[in-house]
Amino acid sequence: MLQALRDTLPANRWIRLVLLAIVLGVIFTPWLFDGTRALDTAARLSIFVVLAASYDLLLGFTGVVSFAHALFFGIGAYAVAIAFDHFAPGFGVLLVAIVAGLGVSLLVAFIMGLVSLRVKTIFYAMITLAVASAATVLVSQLYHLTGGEDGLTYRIPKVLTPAFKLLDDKVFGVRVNGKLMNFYLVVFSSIVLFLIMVRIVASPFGRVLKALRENDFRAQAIGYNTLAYRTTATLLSAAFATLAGVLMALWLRYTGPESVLSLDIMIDVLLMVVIGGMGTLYGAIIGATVLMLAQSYLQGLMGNAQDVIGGVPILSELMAPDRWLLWLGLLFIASVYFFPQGVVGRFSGPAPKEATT
Amino acid sequence: MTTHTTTPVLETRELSVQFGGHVAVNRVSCRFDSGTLTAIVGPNGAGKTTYFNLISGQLPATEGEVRLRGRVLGGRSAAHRARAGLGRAFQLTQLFPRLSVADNLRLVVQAKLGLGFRFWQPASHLIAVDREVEALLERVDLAGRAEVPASQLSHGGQRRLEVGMMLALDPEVMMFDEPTAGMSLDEAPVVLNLIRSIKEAGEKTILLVEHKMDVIRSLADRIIVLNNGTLLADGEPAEVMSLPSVRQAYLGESGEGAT
Amino acid sequence: MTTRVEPIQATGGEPVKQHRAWWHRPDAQAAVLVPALALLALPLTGDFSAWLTLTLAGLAMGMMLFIMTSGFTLVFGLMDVLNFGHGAFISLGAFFGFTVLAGLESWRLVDSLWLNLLAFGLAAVAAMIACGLLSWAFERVLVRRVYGNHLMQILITMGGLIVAEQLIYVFWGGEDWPMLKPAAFQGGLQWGDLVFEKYRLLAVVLGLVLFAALMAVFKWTRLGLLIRAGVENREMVESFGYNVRRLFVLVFMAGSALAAMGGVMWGLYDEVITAHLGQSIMITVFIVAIIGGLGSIEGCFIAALMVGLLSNYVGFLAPKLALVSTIGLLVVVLMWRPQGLVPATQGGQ
Amino acid sequence: MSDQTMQLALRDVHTHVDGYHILQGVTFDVPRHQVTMLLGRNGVGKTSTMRTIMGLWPSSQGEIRLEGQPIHGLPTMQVARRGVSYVPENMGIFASLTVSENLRIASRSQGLGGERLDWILALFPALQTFWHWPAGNLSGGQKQMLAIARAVIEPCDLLLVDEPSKGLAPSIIEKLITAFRSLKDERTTILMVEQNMNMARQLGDHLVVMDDGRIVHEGSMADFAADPDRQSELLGLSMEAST
Amino acid sequence: EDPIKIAHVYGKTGPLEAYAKQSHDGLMLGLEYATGGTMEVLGRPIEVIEKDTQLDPAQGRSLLEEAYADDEVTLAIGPVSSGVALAMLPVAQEYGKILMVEPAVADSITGENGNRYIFRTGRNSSQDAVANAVAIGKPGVKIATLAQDYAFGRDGITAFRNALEGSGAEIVHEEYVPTDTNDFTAAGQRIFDALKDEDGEKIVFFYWAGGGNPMGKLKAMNPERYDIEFATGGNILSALVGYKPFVGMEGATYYYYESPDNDINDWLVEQHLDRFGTPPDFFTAGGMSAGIAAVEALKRSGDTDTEALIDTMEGMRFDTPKGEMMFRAEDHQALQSMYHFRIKVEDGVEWAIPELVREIPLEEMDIPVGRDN
Ligand SMILES: Nc1ncnc2c1ncn2[C@@H]1O[C@H](COP(=O)(O)OP(=O)(O)OP(=O)(O)O)[C@@H](O)[C@H]1O
Ligand SMILES: Nc1ncnc2c1ncn2[C@@H]1O[C@H](COP(=O)(O)OP(=O)(O)OP(=O)(O)O)[C@@H](O)[C@H]1O
Ligand SMILES: [Mg+2]
Ligand SMILES: [Mg+2]
Repeated sequence: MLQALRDTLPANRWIRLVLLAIVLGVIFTPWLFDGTRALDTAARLSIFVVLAASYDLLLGFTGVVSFAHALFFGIGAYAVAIAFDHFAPGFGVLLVAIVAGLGVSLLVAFIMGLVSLRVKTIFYAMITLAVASAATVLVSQLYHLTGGEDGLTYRIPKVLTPAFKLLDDKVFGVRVNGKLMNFYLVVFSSIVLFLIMVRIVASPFGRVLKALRENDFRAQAIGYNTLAYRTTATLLSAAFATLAGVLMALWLRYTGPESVLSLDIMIDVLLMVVIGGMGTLYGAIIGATVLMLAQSYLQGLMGNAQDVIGGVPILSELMAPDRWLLWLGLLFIASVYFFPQGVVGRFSGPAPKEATT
Repeated sequence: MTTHTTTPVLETRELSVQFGGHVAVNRVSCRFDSGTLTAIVGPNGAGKTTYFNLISGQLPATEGEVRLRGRVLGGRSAAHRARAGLGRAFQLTQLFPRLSVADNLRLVVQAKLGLGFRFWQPASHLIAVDREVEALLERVDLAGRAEVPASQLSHGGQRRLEVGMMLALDPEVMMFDEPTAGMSLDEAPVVLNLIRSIKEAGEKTILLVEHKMDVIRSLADRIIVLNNGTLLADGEPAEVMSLPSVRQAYLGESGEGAT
Repeated sequence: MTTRVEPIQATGGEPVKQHRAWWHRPDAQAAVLVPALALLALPLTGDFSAWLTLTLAGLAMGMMLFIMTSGFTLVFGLMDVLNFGHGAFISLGAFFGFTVLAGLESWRLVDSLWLNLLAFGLAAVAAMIACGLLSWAFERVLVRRVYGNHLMQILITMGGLIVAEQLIYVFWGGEDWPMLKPAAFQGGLQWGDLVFEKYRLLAVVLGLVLFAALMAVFKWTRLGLLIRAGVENREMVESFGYNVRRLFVLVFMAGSALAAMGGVMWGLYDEVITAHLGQSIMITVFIVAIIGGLGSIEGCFIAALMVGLLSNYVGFLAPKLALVSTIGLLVVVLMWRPQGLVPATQGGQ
Repeated sequence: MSDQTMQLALRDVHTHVDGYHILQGVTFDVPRHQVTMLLGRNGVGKTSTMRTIMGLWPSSQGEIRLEGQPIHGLPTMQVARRGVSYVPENMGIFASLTVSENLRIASRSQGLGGERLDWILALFPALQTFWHWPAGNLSGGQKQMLAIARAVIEPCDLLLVDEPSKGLAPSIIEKLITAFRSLKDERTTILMVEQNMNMARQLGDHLVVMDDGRIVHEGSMADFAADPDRQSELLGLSMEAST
Repeated sequence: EDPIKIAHVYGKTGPLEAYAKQSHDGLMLGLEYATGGTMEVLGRPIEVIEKDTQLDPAQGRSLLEEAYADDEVTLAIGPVSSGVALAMLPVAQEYGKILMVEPAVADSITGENGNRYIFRTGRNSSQDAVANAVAIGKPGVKIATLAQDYAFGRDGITAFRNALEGSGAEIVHEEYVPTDTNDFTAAGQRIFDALKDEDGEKIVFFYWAGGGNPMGKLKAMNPERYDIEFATGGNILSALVGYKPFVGMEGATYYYYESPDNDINDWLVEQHLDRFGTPPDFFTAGGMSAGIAAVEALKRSGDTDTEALIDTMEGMRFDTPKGEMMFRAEDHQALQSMYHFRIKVEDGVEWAIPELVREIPLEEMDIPVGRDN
């Protein structure tokens, strides 16, 4: 594992420090920050790191642009949601749901993988966009199963809810209850999933993926069955996204099209990967952090800014908290302007390899 | 020297391909034996590269078949053929431009050893691969530039890497498509000497497309001439080159051409 | 050693003909699908007047889709730029048109076809000019940096789309604005059991004119050629002494102006406009563009008509399937022709 | 004085690309109505010199004069409009356009035709054969022919050609030599990069040799061809040895 | 004194921005009216904390948690979208605090998905459907319905059909189309085919949310040639502009500022015109009702304790711009009047006016009980 980390970690010391800070910050959130919002942001941050990294596996490592990645996230979440909606919430049911979700995801990914081989990249990107939008409509039409637009609200195993008290006393000022258990279940699962992806990327398989992205034609000519590699990468990336969806469903205790399937989520993930740096995997951590913090706290900051600016007519209108999306749009643009290779790509190349000669 | 009684390493039978109304390769039948170097010559657009494409599977043939050690390759993919022992260096350089020179070679060696589907072991633990890559870098004179992205090599360097990637695959049949095109007087010999040493080892079947007559004369055991997709002539270099039809089609009126 | 010698064929001579009979051409084959689809639907529908109503309405809807998609296709086909911001220009076009029409309220309401048309025309032209100018800035600031990189194009134009939409909120507010049709285009024409919405007649005329104009520009001028060449190898076109920069800007502005016209048409059709109008229509625009072959004007036209017709027939015969009808069409077409109905370029490597 | 006989003059030209200092003070002249050969090993900066003249890469220092007028700093299209044609090293074919469209772009007039076209088609009959084909499907050598045809379809004052013989069959090279000769007879000035020494020797009047981003030799081709020692010193091998 | 905190958790940004603003303005006016302008109750100032769900249920949920746990609000109000509301419901139960839903409409909020901490001042889908059934359901009337093919559309039509029972009117055709439909020719053709040969009064009832404007598009197919008329519910003012071609159309609405006849509404209209230059709109009235309900509940229970508040509010009757409302004890849904209207057009008024035909009092509507707390 250490070797895999050594091979893939960005070389730049500052980037490494930032990554470490983020990981520690998330793990110790209950002690470092007050309030439910911080805990929620940290949990969702870890889930999105997994989702964005799994998307990077597809986009950054195989060069496949897909807008249907949130679909797999959604399948994972809905599998859990539907299971808990129909059966008493328990870990057995959860396991069955995970297996079922993975099954469906892999099937869908396999079919989409086959399509992706038949059409040009850019066609594929737009087809997936259409498929993603059809999926949301499908979810709304199958409302008996999915709860439609309104989504599903369900109970989760009691040990993961605030009602479950593990210790009676607070530990350094933090209540140790089911919610905290849930938080750590999410955070540590995310870390494990991320590390598995790191290993895959550092493996010979990961190396082939990079080759496919660079020159598919050449990779074939030296004997790689590009079809098999692409499909495997698509399946892997779908599987990780599905598992991220499972964590999301557990954490939110609600699953609906807006929170796990919408195009907005897809675009957020795309932006996370791009801001962080495509093909770096670690970029997902930085990208997800930037975006989650922006979503959770940008409005508040803008409100403060507006108070300062006060009466300046147009400017204060632009600074109004209601216009936070405007600034998100500018973030898109800025990321392409200033970090076309992403933060990680910009500030550091890959780690230096052992000298060959 | 060619005895047609034994199975040749590589054989094409009535191999043809059409694009629209244009027949680019027209019923070409040919056998290639182990340890020989066959030069393929012909005017531009004669179908040399296309012939290679048909053999190595980059293009599907409209008719005819390719046999490797007697086995028909049929609709096998390029990847399959590469694994079966058909190696190829391209006329237009095909590299992994943003990967380092060493990584370009590592990928090939890894492919040869069939290590691609390992998900768990760190790639940097493949010591055997690295050792082989070091040797290769020496052979193509790129040892000093191992960690440079391939795209930053000069034209000559990229051509050498292109050849090096085929060597790394160590295939039974090696096909070179104008390996020295655009190389300067001092660089071309590096590649040519490399080809010569492979030939002298006597284990491989080499196909070489070249326009430079001096190169052909010094390397080839046999020449086949393609013109308009058809096999025009096939034989020993001196003999073929003296045929009037070949001189007219290929070398130009003055015979020797401006090589 | 045997030496075979075969007769030489000259390399020169007559050009090699590719099969060029009209029924072999992909655009002709695709064009046949439109009447074929209509004829197929006739026995299924059963009732002739219902069929005619659906067919005419579908064709007209197709024309409207064509107007909205043409600019997107144009920009992609010529410049290889995937402009998600197209949706923003559809929205902006609708809002500019709306603002102008609001000023011309009396002309819009008066019972005179010509004044109505004038009001509509002014609104459309103003919207096109305004969006054309805005897109100039859009190109300069955003698109210019990302030529040749689809992913970056998607991101940066998506950012542009969000910003533009938010600016609509800033300047026009978040309400749904009613944008009523000119008096002469309200209601329908009627012959017996057959009705045809008057407004759709306008869409048909405009769509046909636009199609003819675009085809003419590309068949009879070198513009299309230069821009396609410029996308492939910009340095080379400059080496022939052309100002590729300016050509690109012009095409981009034209594409956005078409979007604006589409926005005005759509706003008046829906009679309500919102800031996310463009975004909500973009998926349909994409689907039409892909079916058509991303970049081919003929393909776009045929695809738009097919989408218009199909959604009407399916909506009538099996409403449950209406949702999947266009996506189904997309899948079927791409299985048949992975590059779309009329592949934009038939060469490439 | 030299402006009278020199079509193009470079004085201490420096070019930086991506932070690399590629041209490090290039100075040479291209005499009017002659063929000037630019020789040198791989990677010494020949192509870079051509690109700098064309304005495709900006020079960071020094001056380039065409007919006595400074052209450094001008955008490519302006340089082209002053009568400079260019055949780049990678040929710059528009792969998705047909052969005829490729030529149509290069020609100023609306239609294609006339004597000049006939001359070109006689030179490269393959172009006629594949007239309506996407140029991307041409063979390597056919692409090279198209690139040259495109550059000369309109008469030009100065023709820059980067390795025209690369990948061409001997018979075509011979035709090329004839073609360049007739262009020279039409009073076109030619600056050519070549690795094919035979061709260089047959065509060249004037000669410039580069090494490491600088000019190391300038003189007449005839003198150079007669001096094998100098050849192996500058090019690594004598020109004879290469045939 | 410590302020009494109320959170307004709603979709301030996103496609429903316009509704959100109305709702918030209404809420603030409601608080002001109910406290007599002092913004104080029980001797403590009221502090309203705004939170933007961005129409994301996950956000809504976490914001509501934040409001209850960190801001320690007494009660929360909102949101606009039903999806967000449904996600928020369990949070109220977990924290044991009140969530007053306004203006999300899904029946299940005060139905199977609700809990005893949920109250709703806004109308639910059934109320809309039933009111319309009362307004247009006369003997001999033949009705075709057009709705979106998802839960909201299908549930609404079911409630409408149930409410029509016994009225003598008959539904002859139900048409459902995908939510994103914008060409209605096919749907129109099917509906006209179903209705044209019927006798008597023929009505198409539109039950529609969001864009697409089906009425305008069916109108362009000349329904008058078969004597077919249209009916639908009310809408916000800017959407009423689109009703102009439908002079004489009838239906039932939740609110139009000229319809109610009471002092509170007069105050609201006057204040709104004064402060914003426009009359109060569809969602303004609901927001105000929520504000009034909150203050009344606090006043009457004299306490900020949740249990005390629930006790007070169950069965509580209170006055709003829509007249008297009553929180039904079983499901905490506020029963309220609706307004039967007929469209007319007047010069100088930008929108079509839904002129009041008759107020449908709450007793007249039999709204299914969602749950029994
Ligand atoms: N994909 C293709 N589609 C259509 N025509 C093709 C295609 N590939 C090659 N051709 C045509 O087939 C003929 C043979 O081309 P090929 O590249 O094999 O020539 P070559 O002998 O390698 O020439 P050169 O020496 O110039 O490289 C050419 O006329 C070319 O135009
Ligand atoms: N885009 C680039 N970025 C960085 N370095 C470059 C770039 N292009 C070329 N170089 C470097 O500049 C130097 C000169 O290159 P140039 O192509 O001008 O050489 P050349 O003399 O034309 O060589 P050849 O005979 O191989 O064509 C080379 O060392 C090359 O590696
Ligand atoms: Mg070739
Ligand atoms: Mg060069």
